[in-house]
Amino acid sequence: MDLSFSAEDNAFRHEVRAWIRESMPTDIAAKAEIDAHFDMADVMRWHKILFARGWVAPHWPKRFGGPGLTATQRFVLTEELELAGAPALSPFGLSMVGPAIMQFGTPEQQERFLPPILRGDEVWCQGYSEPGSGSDLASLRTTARIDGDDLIVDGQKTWTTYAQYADWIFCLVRTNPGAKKQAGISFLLVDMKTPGVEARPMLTIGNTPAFCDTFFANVRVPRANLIGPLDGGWTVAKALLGHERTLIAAVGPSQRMIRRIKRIATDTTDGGQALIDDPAWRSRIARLEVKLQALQMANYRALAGAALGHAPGPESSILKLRGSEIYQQTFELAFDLMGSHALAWFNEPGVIPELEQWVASGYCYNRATTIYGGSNEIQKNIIAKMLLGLPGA
Amino acid sequence: MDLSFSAEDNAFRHEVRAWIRESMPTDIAAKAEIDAHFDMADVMRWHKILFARGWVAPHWPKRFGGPGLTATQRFVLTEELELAGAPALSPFGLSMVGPAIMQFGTPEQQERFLPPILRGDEVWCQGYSEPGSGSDLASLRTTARIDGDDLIVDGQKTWTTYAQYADWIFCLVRTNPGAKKQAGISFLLVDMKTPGVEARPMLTIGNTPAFCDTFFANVRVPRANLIGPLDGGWTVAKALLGHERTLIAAVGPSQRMIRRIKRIATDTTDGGQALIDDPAWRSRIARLEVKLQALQMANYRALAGAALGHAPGPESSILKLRGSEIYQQTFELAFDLMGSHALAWFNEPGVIPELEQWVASGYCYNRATTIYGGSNEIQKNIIAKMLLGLPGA
Amino acid sequence: MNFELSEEQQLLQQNARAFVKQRSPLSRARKLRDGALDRALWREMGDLGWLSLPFAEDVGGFGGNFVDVAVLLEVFGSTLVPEPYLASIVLAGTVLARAGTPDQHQRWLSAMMEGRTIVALAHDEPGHRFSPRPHSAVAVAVADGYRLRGRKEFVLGGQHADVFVISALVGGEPALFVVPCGTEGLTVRSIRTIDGQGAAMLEFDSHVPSDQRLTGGDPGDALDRGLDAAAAMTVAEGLGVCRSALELTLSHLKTREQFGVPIGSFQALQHRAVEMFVEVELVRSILALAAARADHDNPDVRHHATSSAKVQLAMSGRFVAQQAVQLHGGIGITDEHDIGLYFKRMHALTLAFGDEEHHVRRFGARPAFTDLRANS
Amino acid sequence: MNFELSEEQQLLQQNARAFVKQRSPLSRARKLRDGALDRALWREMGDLGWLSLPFAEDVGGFGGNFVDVAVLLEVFGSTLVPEPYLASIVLAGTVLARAGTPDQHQRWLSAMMEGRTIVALAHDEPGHRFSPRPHSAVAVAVADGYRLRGRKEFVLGGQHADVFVISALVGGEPALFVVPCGTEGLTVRSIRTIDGQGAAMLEFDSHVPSDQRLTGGDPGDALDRGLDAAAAMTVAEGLGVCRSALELTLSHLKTREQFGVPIGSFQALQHRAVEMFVEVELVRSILALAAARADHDNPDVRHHATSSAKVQLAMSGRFVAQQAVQLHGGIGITDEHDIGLYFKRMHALTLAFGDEEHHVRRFGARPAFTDLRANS
Repeated sequence: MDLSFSAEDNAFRHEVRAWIRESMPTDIAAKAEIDAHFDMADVMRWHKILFARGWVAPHWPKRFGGPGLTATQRFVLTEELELAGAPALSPFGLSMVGPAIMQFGTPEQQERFLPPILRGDEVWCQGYSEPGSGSDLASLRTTARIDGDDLIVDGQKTWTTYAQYADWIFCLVRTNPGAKKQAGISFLLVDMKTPGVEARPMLTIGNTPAFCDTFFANVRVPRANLIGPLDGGWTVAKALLGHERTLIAAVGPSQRMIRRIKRIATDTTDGGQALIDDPAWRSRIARLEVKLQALQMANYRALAGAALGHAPGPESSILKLRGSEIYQQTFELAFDLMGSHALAWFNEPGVIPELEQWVASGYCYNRATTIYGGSNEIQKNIIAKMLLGLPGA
Repeated sequence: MDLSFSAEDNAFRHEVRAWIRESMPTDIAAKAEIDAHFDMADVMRWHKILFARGWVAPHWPKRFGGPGLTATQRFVLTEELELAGAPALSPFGLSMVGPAIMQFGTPEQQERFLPPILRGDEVWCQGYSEPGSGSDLASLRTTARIDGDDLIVDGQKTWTTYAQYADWIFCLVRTNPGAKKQAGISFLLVDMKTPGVEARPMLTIGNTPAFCDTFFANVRVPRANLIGPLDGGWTVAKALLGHERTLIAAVGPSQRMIRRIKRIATDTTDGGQALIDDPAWRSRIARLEVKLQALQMANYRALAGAALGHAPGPESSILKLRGSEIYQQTFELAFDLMGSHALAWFNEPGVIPELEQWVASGYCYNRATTIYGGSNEIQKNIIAKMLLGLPGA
Repeated sequence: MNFELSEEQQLLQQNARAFVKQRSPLSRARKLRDGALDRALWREMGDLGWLSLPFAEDVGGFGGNFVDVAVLLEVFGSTLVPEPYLASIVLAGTVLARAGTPDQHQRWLSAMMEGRTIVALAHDEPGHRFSPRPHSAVAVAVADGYRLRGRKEFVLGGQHADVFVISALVGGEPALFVVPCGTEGLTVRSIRTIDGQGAAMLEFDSHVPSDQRLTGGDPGDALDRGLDAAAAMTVAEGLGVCRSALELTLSHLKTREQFGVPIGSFQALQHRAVEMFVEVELVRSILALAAARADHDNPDVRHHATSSAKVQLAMSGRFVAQQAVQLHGGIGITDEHDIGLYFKRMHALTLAFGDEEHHVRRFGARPAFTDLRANS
Repeated sequence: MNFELSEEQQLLQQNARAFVKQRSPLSRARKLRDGALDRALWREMGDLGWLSLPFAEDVGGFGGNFVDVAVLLEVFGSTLVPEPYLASIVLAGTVLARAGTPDQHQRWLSAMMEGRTIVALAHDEPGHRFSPRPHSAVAVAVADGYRLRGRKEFVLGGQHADVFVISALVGGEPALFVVPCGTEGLTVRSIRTIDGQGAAMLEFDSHVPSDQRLTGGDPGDALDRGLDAAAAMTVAEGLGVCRSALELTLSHLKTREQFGVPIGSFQALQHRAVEMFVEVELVRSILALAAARADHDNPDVRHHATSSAKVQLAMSGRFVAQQAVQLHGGIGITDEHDIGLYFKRMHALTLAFGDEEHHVRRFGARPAFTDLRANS
């Protein structure tokens, strides 16, 4: 057992850190400093900067344009980006449909779709969930019926994050209504500019633009946009879900929040005493930092296992569960430290310190972290059955 | 709405309080002072003292020897006894089989069994749970087959608290193995001195004698000892379970524990500072006291409703759930305040202060409070279905 | 001991329920987020006697008590009625009533009770968490009155106020001044708040005539009582909020299907709903204590009741709000769904007039907390 | 970065597992509660090299590290091996090794590593919660040595000890003395503890020869390091305890039937078991940090690792222990069932060498905790 990184990996870390310092535009760095919400323009600008450096898709194979980093380097890169508060790139192209096209797409599809994803020229979104099917994904009702060389799509998708900005959406659609639940589903790519597609953006309870309802009315899509065989979309979807879970341990963002918490606690006084010097507040911060430290070690275990080529072990399944909870707890603690300031809604310049401005909003919209990516309840069902071998109900 | 007690009730409270002060034997009072474990001799001695005063069965109707108190007076009496730390009387005769015999027994049975319960001449225990049937009571397997005027009982009961001291046990036995679960069960009284009955006492994890396994091998019991009709025991059992739940809100015992916690926190110093003057410990005590205060108000609501003749409302169902949890939390906090002292097992005179001596033991055995009387998980199932109307699985 | 509502209180409850159903259902709260006050509705509340409910008859009030107010506010909470009842009537009103002279009552309290004037209390200052006393706002005697200088934060209802009651130190002791909106040197900045009900930030360097200093009672005591009353009534409104959040959630659990069954049939979700229910019942129980003791003359008894209720609301209310969103799943995160409105109002209520940490400390700082003779 | 055990560590793990299965299964822990030590088994551990595992080769040790010790202690925890490895080898041994001269190592450490002598550290004093320093025990120089006076509490392993290492102030500074059992003026009282492993209370007013004062290193540093090592290794043993408690519980959930189905099919119980599992994995994860840093030379780094691990163990271990009993239902409360043994040992481990509150404070008191330059 060895908890240190190799000299090479440490050198790479310093390279990354220095590059971020030099390359991050000042306005983005200013937002990062206070963990403000990044709008889509920020995200895509940062995407292109990373692309120029070759680091936009560390997990892509070299032949598709990946940088050929080791597992540990990939981790170090991600960690440093998170710690720097860099905009989180949209995962829908890079981490979801991209890898799916690599695994299941034809050479033509790979050539058509992968380069624009890498360059950030085309933005993607995900059409999985429907109003009636959240956790029970396979109960989806959006249909695509065959009409010559085309498919005609009708239905509604929800939770289509970034649909208002997206050029393309990848969808699960029911192509065989007669087949059993999972059997009649296909994986289809739809150009968002196709007539009949409409994305209606919604706000979160944190007042951030986040996801859309996306409607399909008689939308004509070429059969060539199917990934995998007709009625064979469930296999593609399952492979893709696996990628999603590891994205949301949120250790780096939580570490940034701990730092922000300490800064708030240092700046906030009560009768002349900084809250960080108050034993009760300091204890609460310390306890949360300890929990995050344990999570970070669990994250490192998963990384180290992956670097050795092990399949993700039980330690990775806890990352989503506790990662999402701890991230929420960091916002809750920051919110509590602010006292009356937490009442202020964001975008009211000068009312409360900049550092606090996005806390209340973040506290609200991050209630989503225990819901999305497979709700924590669903995660527990999976762990109970898959890892603990507990009997079905 | 009026939160005060009437002048009459306050006078009654003072009467009770004064009587307790005068009547409690000094050795029992000394144990009460430190909430030491009362042995059965203490309990029965106190039973007889209460009997002499006429207060041993406040909830019994006058015609069976009850004192004819109002609902509020009964509550005040119970509250004062709890606050004084008086030994808790055995509920099995007074609160369980006694009321069952009143409701379902014949006049002969009432005459035979009720007076000795009241006087404390006969000790009872309960034969419900079996090794294979805890929460799922109706799956019990102890049988009683008819043999002339007798029943022959075979089987095993568990959780038979006080069986090692008991003169009688009331049992649920299967008299009709062919009938469906609840249908073939009878309610039977068995003399513990009958040949073939054996009680094997067990210790709790707090090292207190508490309950037994009780074995029945070819035990001959007169049919006259059936309460209610043959195969009609489930009705009796159900009526009786209702009595049990309200016994365990434990507000009084938790209040005593809060007081003990404050005394421990006052007496325990760290580098010269009493823990009660340390903000973190004081906060923790305050938070727990607040939770208990809310529970006490819920308890008062239930009392006030009962005094008006209302059937127990939703507020009473929370008493068992939170009451058991809060009682456990009081022991946990006392345990934590003790620091290294919590390592000491009890009955080691002079090692730790008397006031702390029973804390670790109590912390251990009171893990039972969320299990017995219908585990908290079962309570939640009941509330979900009965009060919230949530659909069955 | 009796927890039943009187006949009058039952009637008040029925009227209030009918009123909010017709005049201020939840959709109104959504529409009025960050918006202006509907003065006609406020005056209507005055006509119904609601704005004079907690005030003694000798100051022209209805002569009710805080149990009555709790009945009203629980109903207001159930549909998030956006009117500043808590801030204006309960908080500012109590301070005015306690600290004002009969003339001053006549001048400002009467108009407030009729719904003609909105009053807000400005007491919160930077750097002092939930302190009931002024710290850096100062008034100095000048010709014909006082020069009042300072800043006040998060004045609830302040963006609607016609008149402010401002606390400040005079010779190191707390004093209270009535300062109408529009007074020279007074800047009122409206700000948005998480619950959409808004507040104001005040800066002032103004001349205040002598007769606008409240001189009918002890200002420190009036502030303490006002904040206690407001904290207690926050719990009443919070109970209404919790109850609605629980109802919405139960309804979702019963109707939303996944895997072919209502999600409310899953035991883990059932038990979560039960925990929410239990917490709501505990808030309801402790509210009875807080409402009954919100105007108790013994500060230790009053602080015990109001702080314990406020702490319980903070613990229970936040749990209920968070779980309500969680059990709604994805739609619970959208601003379009109503549950988020309850979620945010609940958090504003737990903060208002002292957060959990503040009231835990105050509860533990009471002399009675460490008096071990009391309990046995 | 690598979390895998080395081949040697895997072998150690296999050997230890085989050993406890044959020689010290759980039934032995039950039998030996409050009982005497089995000296033959202890010597056998010495022969296996286990008692010299964490000590440098230049003091005659095996030259291992605390990752090796963690491997061993996790296995010991799994069947509650009652030998005082933590108290004697890890705690007293580290202090002896750090503070002793080569002669003193020869005299006491060698015998300890061979299993011939049991050593215990007496440092805990009344009125100072988990302090690593002496406060009222005092040694005064006299002819040929020192007069050592004071009291020590809860000396773990002390009831079995042949030799004590006792901390005391000399001229206001910490010092350490080796005091054999049987020294005139030393009273050793054996006491029972919740986990059945026992401890001793010491009173002493004894003459101690000069060469029994440890003079090979800084006594304050040695105490701090000994307690850090012990705290870190408590987490290793605690992991073993947690894992066994979880295994027993899962097995119960799978076999115990109610309402005609295994109770492990109920979703609420499944989710509880998952929570237990997650907590065990977190303990396992943080242990890696604590084991690797238990002997780090920078006290801030060492305290960060050991205190965070000890806090996590306290939070997770208690939760796992409580839920294990709860999910066992009635039988879990009986002394006859094994789960209670794990429950009580878990609580003893969370207390030993600093409880949750102590380590939370120590974690927060590190200079690095408030150094905001560190993190970005």
